[in-house]
Amino acid sequence: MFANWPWLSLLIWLPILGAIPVLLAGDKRPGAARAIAFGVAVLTFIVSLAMLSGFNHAVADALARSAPDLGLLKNMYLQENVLWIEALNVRYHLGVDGISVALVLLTTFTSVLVIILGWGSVDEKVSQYMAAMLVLEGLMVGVFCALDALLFYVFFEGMLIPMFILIGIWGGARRVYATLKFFIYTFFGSIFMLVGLLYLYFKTGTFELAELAQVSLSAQEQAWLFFAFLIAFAVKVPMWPVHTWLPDAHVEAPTGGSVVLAAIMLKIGGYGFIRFSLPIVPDASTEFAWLVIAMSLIAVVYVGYVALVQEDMKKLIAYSSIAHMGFVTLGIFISLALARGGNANGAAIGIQGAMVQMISHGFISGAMFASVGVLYDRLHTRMIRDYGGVVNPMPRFATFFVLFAMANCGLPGTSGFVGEFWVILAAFQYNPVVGALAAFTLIIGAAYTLWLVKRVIFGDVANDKVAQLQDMNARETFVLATLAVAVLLFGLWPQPLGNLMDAPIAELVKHIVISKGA
Amino acid sequence: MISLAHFIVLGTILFCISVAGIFINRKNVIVLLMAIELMLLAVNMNFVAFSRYLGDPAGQVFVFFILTVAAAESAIGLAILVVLFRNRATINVAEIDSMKG
Amino acid sequence: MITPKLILIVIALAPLFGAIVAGLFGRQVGRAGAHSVTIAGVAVSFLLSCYALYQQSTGGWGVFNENLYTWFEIGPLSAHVGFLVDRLTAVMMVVVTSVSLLVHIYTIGYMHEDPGYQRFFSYISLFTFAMLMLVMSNNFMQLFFGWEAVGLVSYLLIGFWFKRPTAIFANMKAFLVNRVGDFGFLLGIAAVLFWFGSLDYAVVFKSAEATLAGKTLEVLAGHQWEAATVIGVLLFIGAMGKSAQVPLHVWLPDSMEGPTPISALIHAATMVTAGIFMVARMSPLYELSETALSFVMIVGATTALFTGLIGIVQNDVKRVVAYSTLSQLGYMTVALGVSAYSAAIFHLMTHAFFKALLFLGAGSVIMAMHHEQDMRYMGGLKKYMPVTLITGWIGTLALTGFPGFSGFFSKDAIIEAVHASHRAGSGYAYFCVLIGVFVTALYSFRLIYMTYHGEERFVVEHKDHAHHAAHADDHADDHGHHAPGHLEHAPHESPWVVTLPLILLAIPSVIIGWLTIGPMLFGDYFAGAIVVKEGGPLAELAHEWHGPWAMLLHGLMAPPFWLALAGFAVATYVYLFNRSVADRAATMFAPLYRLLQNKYGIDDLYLAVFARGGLKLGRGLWRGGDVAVIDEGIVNGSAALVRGIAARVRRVQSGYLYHYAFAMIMGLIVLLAGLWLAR
Amino acid sequence: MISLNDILTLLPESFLTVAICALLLLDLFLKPAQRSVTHYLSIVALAVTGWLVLQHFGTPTAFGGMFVRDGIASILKVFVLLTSALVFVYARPYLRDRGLFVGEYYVLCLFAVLGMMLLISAGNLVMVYLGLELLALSSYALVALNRDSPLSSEAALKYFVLGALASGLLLYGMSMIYGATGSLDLVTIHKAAAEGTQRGLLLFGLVFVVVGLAFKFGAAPFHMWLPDVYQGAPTAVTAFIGSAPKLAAFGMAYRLLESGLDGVGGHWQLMLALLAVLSLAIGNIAAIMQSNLKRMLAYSTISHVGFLFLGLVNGQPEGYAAAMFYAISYALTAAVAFGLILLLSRAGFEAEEIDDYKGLGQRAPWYAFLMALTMFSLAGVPPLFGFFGKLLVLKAVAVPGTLWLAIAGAVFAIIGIYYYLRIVKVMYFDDPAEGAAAIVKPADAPMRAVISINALALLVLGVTWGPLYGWCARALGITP
Repeated sequence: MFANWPWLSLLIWLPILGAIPVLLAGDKRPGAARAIAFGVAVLTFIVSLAMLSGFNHAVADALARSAPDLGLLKNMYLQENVLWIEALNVRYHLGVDGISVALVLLTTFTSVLVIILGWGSVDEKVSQYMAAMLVLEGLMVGVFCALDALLFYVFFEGMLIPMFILIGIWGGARRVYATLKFFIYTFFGSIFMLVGLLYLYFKTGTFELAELAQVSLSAQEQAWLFFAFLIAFAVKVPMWPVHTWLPDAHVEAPTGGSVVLAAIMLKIGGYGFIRFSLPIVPDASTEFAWLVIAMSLIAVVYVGYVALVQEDMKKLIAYSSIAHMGFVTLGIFISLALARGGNANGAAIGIQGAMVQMISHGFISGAMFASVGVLYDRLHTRMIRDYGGVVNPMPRFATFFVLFAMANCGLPGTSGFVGEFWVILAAFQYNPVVGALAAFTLIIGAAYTLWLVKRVIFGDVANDKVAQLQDMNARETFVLATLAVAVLLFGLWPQPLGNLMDAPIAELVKHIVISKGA
Repeated sequence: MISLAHFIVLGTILFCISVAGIFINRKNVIVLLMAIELMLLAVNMNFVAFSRYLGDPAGQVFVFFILTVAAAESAIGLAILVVLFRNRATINVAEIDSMKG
Repeated sequence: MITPKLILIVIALAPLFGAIVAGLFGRQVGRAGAHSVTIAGVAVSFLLSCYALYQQSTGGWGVFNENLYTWFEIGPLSAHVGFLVDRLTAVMMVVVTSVSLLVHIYTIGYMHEDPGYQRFFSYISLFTFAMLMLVMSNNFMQLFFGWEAVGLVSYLLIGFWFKRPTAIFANMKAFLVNRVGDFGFLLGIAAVLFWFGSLDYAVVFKSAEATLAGKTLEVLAGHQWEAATVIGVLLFIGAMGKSAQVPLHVWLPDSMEGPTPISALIHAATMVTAGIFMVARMSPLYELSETALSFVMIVGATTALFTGLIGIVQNDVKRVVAYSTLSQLGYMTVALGVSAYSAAIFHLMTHAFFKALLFLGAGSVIMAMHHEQDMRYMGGLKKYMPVTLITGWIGTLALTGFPGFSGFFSKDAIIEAVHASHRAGSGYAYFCVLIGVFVTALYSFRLIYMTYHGEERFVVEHKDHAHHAAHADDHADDHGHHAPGHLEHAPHESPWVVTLPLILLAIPSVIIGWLTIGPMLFGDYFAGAIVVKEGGPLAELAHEWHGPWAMLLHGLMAPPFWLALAGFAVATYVYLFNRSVADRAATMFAPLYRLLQNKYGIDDLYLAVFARGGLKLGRGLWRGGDVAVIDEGIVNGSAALVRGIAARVRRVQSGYLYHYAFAMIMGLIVLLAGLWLAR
Repeated sequence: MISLNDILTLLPESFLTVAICALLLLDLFLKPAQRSVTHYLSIVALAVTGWLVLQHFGTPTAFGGMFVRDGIASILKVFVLLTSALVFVYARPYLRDRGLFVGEYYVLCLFAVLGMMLLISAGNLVMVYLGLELLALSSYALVALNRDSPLSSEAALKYFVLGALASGLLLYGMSMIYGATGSLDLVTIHKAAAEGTQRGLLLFGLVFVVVGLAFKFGAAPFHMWLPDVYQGAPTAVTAFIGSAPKLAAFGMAYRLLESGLDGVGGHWQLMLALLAVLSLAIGNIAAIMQSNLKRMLAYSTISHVGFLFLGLVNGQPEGYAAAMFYAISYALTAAVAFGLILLLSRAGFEAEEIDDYKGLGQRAPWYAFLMALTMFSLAGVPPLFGFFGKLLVLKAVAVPGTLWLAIAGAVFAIIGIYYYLRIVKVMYFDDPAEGAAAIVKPADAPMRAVISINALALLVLGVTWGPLYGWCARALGITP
């Protein structure tokens, strides 16, 4: 019975509309604003869990009825399909498959934690902060549910506004530069995608993703469209060399903003590749796979080295995010190349790896930023040199931090290992040298992470301020502990993720081997 | 024999003079108004010539409208001029540049 | 219902249980509770391991190979937690649990003042669990899990005293160097998956020959590499990291910053031998590639000799033992390289006992010396600590291969195997292992003489008792803040919890070789677990095998014995009777001495190239690439460009009416001209 | 002969004419304190006219084709009337504060509206000219409304001279077209142009007509008047000439280019493409450096004209519909933008410098929010109204052949986003300047309500723009 509910609309609009009472509570009553925002976020998370169960029912139903396989992107569940703009045949078309469900759950889950994180660390304009977060949450869920390209674009761009505000108002010293850079960079990327989508509309008369995936396009058209998509998603991921907005944005953003940015927003880039580039322009994607693979490897190696020398903790983690997201793009495009080479198993491993890496990076980078936030709230500095020996006053915090650092190094048993491992496995099958360069992250990733740990956590107490640090309070502990559980859970038991994403990935792999040249 | 072409050329010459008057003149706003009048007259010349040539009275009717509007336009132009002079104590075009960039 | 499966699960999980209790509930259970529960866990594990070994040896169980838990089964890829227990595994399990048990007991004494007591017990129990998972694994994935988990615990334990800058440097170094090994190891696993499509030992080993035959890999254009070689070398790179083979050996000496019990357990007896075990376990794969084995042999031989040489010039008692460990690991690796896998395992086993003994003995000395580790401030300890002295001698004799001691059998077997090998490079290897014997004897007896014999080179200052009590509190935090060689009270023998493990380790150090060499090396004890192609060196030696007595007699006439004797003689003369010779030698061969002192400059080289070079590279890429080119150049540059254009465009809007009109007319003319042109 | 039908068809315009004259007379008898009567009656007049427009009395054409009343005309007129009414509401407090609350403002505006309506419905070059001049002459006078302001009078002069020049050029072009086609009637011209007689003369005239149009729109390089006029005119007037006339200009362009000169479409399309790119470039780039908000909005207008032209360059009904939609969205958005400036200004304080908006997010969060919505809409960020206008015009050119225009539009949109964001940045991320007070002006409740609705409409229409676009599309004969 749950399968028929409009779960997805509920998930999108509940937080967005929930922002209104939060705003009405006003900045003068921060307690009320926080409480309402928390309630809305938790409710949304609960609804998303219900959505998961509805999704599982729907899948089971479909299997029971042995519903005919409709092909890529049509195999979506919990669909809602309403004509939005008749004249342009734009549809309010929502639907999820396993990939989307995983990301939606990541979004709703992270949002709850972000609200809790903002509880203590945001004192100014609380209601606006909370409202912006909720609106952002709704829009992000929308991105992962949209099956209409234009609807996707609307959510995709709409997200920029609350994030712009979040960084700009509650950010650090250079927040204006950072937020403008963030906005313009992302806008720069996406507007070309819009032109590409409009061209596709000209070709097909529809924005329906499933239909766009079927349309045949000449090699030249595909090439143009590929680059239009590439710019949009490469900026979002972000891939080298269009990554420089991320360190600035992360450094200046408030903790909650950083967490959302790292944990969810970056994923939209990878998700975009899977939803747009691969199905719509598979031939051009294959042709230029080498380019994306090269950019990803640069992200792993080059950005790894850059991360090594950062003096600002958040910047370091931001660069580490870029390096780790390199695995996402690497996995996706290696899979494409493998699939075209007839290695369907390798391809599936690669995309699975990329997806698991997305989810896992969501937890790990979120946790890392949350951890830095804990320190920042106490000493109001993010500079590594201002810390040292934090383990002495804050043993509990140190334990978590080391755990997350280890996850960031991709230690087996944490979720960080699974995705990277699979991508390396796939990369090796593509080309051993590529595999080796990807595996280089084992060394460089460990180097920058452990050096950070060494300088911040270990050692003797560096100065008086560190000596007076208080260990985490219950709220902070809750957030970090939750993330720690997630990191370990998916490290030791990645099966649920696999179950969710297996079918759509198999479908995708089947689809991308078919050339669509016209 | 004076042909249509002659009239058109005359109209064009008048038009060019008036246009030149507008952007070459750097002294006096009054000259601008005169140039505008001249321009409209050039246009009128064209209309009348074409009308005659085509045997269609509509063009000449248009000329009447243009003349009427030109009168109104001059009136407004002069009014603006008066206001400007009251405010700035100058009608030198080269001095009217307080807004730029 | 007690099945082998249940027993094996208990073996693995008992230490984990102890670790969890001590780690998470350390405060609740208290110190005694923490050590009781962890020791109990490991003891259970040890006893059951012995039972498993017994069952394996008598054939009661047969080979146990079963998946217990599906880690994931996603798409084409599946991974399991499963046990493969055969005789090889069983031997390793007993070695691991026995040493671990003794180290647990020893720790009670060694760490009794430390505030991180419970944490320490939790870590070493956790280590035992991880190590067991590693050796009991039946697939590559779990092997890698265990591999990384022991690495993690090693990291945590080396940095156990996290306030010491050297300790936290050493643990990072250890982790990173190991990561270089893991880099190869992971790629090796990827290669295995690539060719076999499975990560299960049984599947891989069964089809190894058939699958890899004729397969090559074009890594760089034009260079075809044999599949078996690629896999072998890549996996061995992992082993080089974990088992500290040249050039990835640099972390092991530094790891001595950790407390001594873990030096014995992790950095001598068990974890560092994981690489040896792994190669032995992979023997079906390695046997397919001569090249890979040659590589293994040469790396091992190099390690065996050259790290031993460094040991001669070290003054830190633990570092001497550490370099000795490196050298002995080299011996094991050489054995692997000549296909004498069982000799490697045999040496691994004997080494585990006598090296743990030596480390724990060193720890006992260090305790007596109040955490002074420099041998130049020791000497003459024999009268203070008899048990330590005797067990120390036993360990040293075993190490140097004194005929009859366990080390003799295992080391001689390796040297003979190398001698018998015809593999490319075996001549070099033979030279290295022979000279190594001399070197081993030299540094081992040097250590014995400098610590236990000769005159006392420390001063005992009797301070008032109250002062001492005040110091006891922060004793563990800042060890050795006295002037070197100054003790607050005279050294004394360690408590029974320390000496008991020493004694218990001394026993196998003496006898285990005698007892087990027959079946392990020359029998078919490891048949099925270790695969050797026809005509391996051990098979050749087996023809001449006439029992331990015969070997003993033969050993007395073989070069290794005389070389060891020479080493002993030199050490005795120099370090017991005429110490000035050592100093004179140092000045006479100053360049050589400095080379050894600087550890051949490898550490410095790594620091300069990889650490500082990496930082320089990172800074260059950051400042040059990210900041200068991308940010300042392209991003801000295009913004500045737009602004620049804007400033110019603004000027066009001059405010003059005639300019405006002119612009309009120009626009008109341009349009007309365009129309004209486009006619 | 003039029939009843003609009168009925022209009923809205006729009514408005009568109403204006009546107001003019009435206003003479009103004391200054009673000026609100004029205000409200003007709005009522606009409302009634709007109602009449929607009633569709009479026939599609009147006066022998001089006057056209089709779907396009109705839509444009409705929005002209609507935006004018909005501007009236927003202008009242401003005018009152400055002693400009006079009948002339309303009467002149209403005459301009009348001119616009005639222009939109023109079926003949004479009608185009008369409508245009009625609009233009009223506008000149409006700009000079504040007789004591040097800037206003300077702006008025520039506007007047350049406007007259543009009219002259337009007329000159019309005369050539007349000569080439032998008719002033757009339908006849359309036929003649399609047949291709006197092509040279026709094209010669076409260039002048396009220039005249471009001036009216404010497309570069015929845009020079626009920044000065926007800045110099009283904000209440800027609000008026900055919003509704864009709709009329679209109507004029549609009549002249589509109804009249479709036959030479290839030529004017190329010219418009050139003007579009130039406008996009100059508008967006010059706007970056502005410190005066009105001036910045002027340059932003130029860039929007560039976008609007993108809809016209392919000469396809979808493109016209897109351009029309764009004009409507722009007019509604511009009305809010200027309305907010009007709202925030007070006696002696124009609120037109960008720095005046520092910290508005703290001082007046609601209005800052509305302003932010407006800016994001102008910038074209979904899900706001402005985005969909851009979407539609980009869609019109995102076809093989003109794809480069779409890409150019995209590139300049990126540059453009910067200065809109700057306003948001100033309002939210900067602290209030020393001594900047919160809004002190006594509440003008209707204005506050209307402007809030108007601004929120940008958000609501962003989600529900389908029917509006459908209306435009239907008017242009597109069947979905």
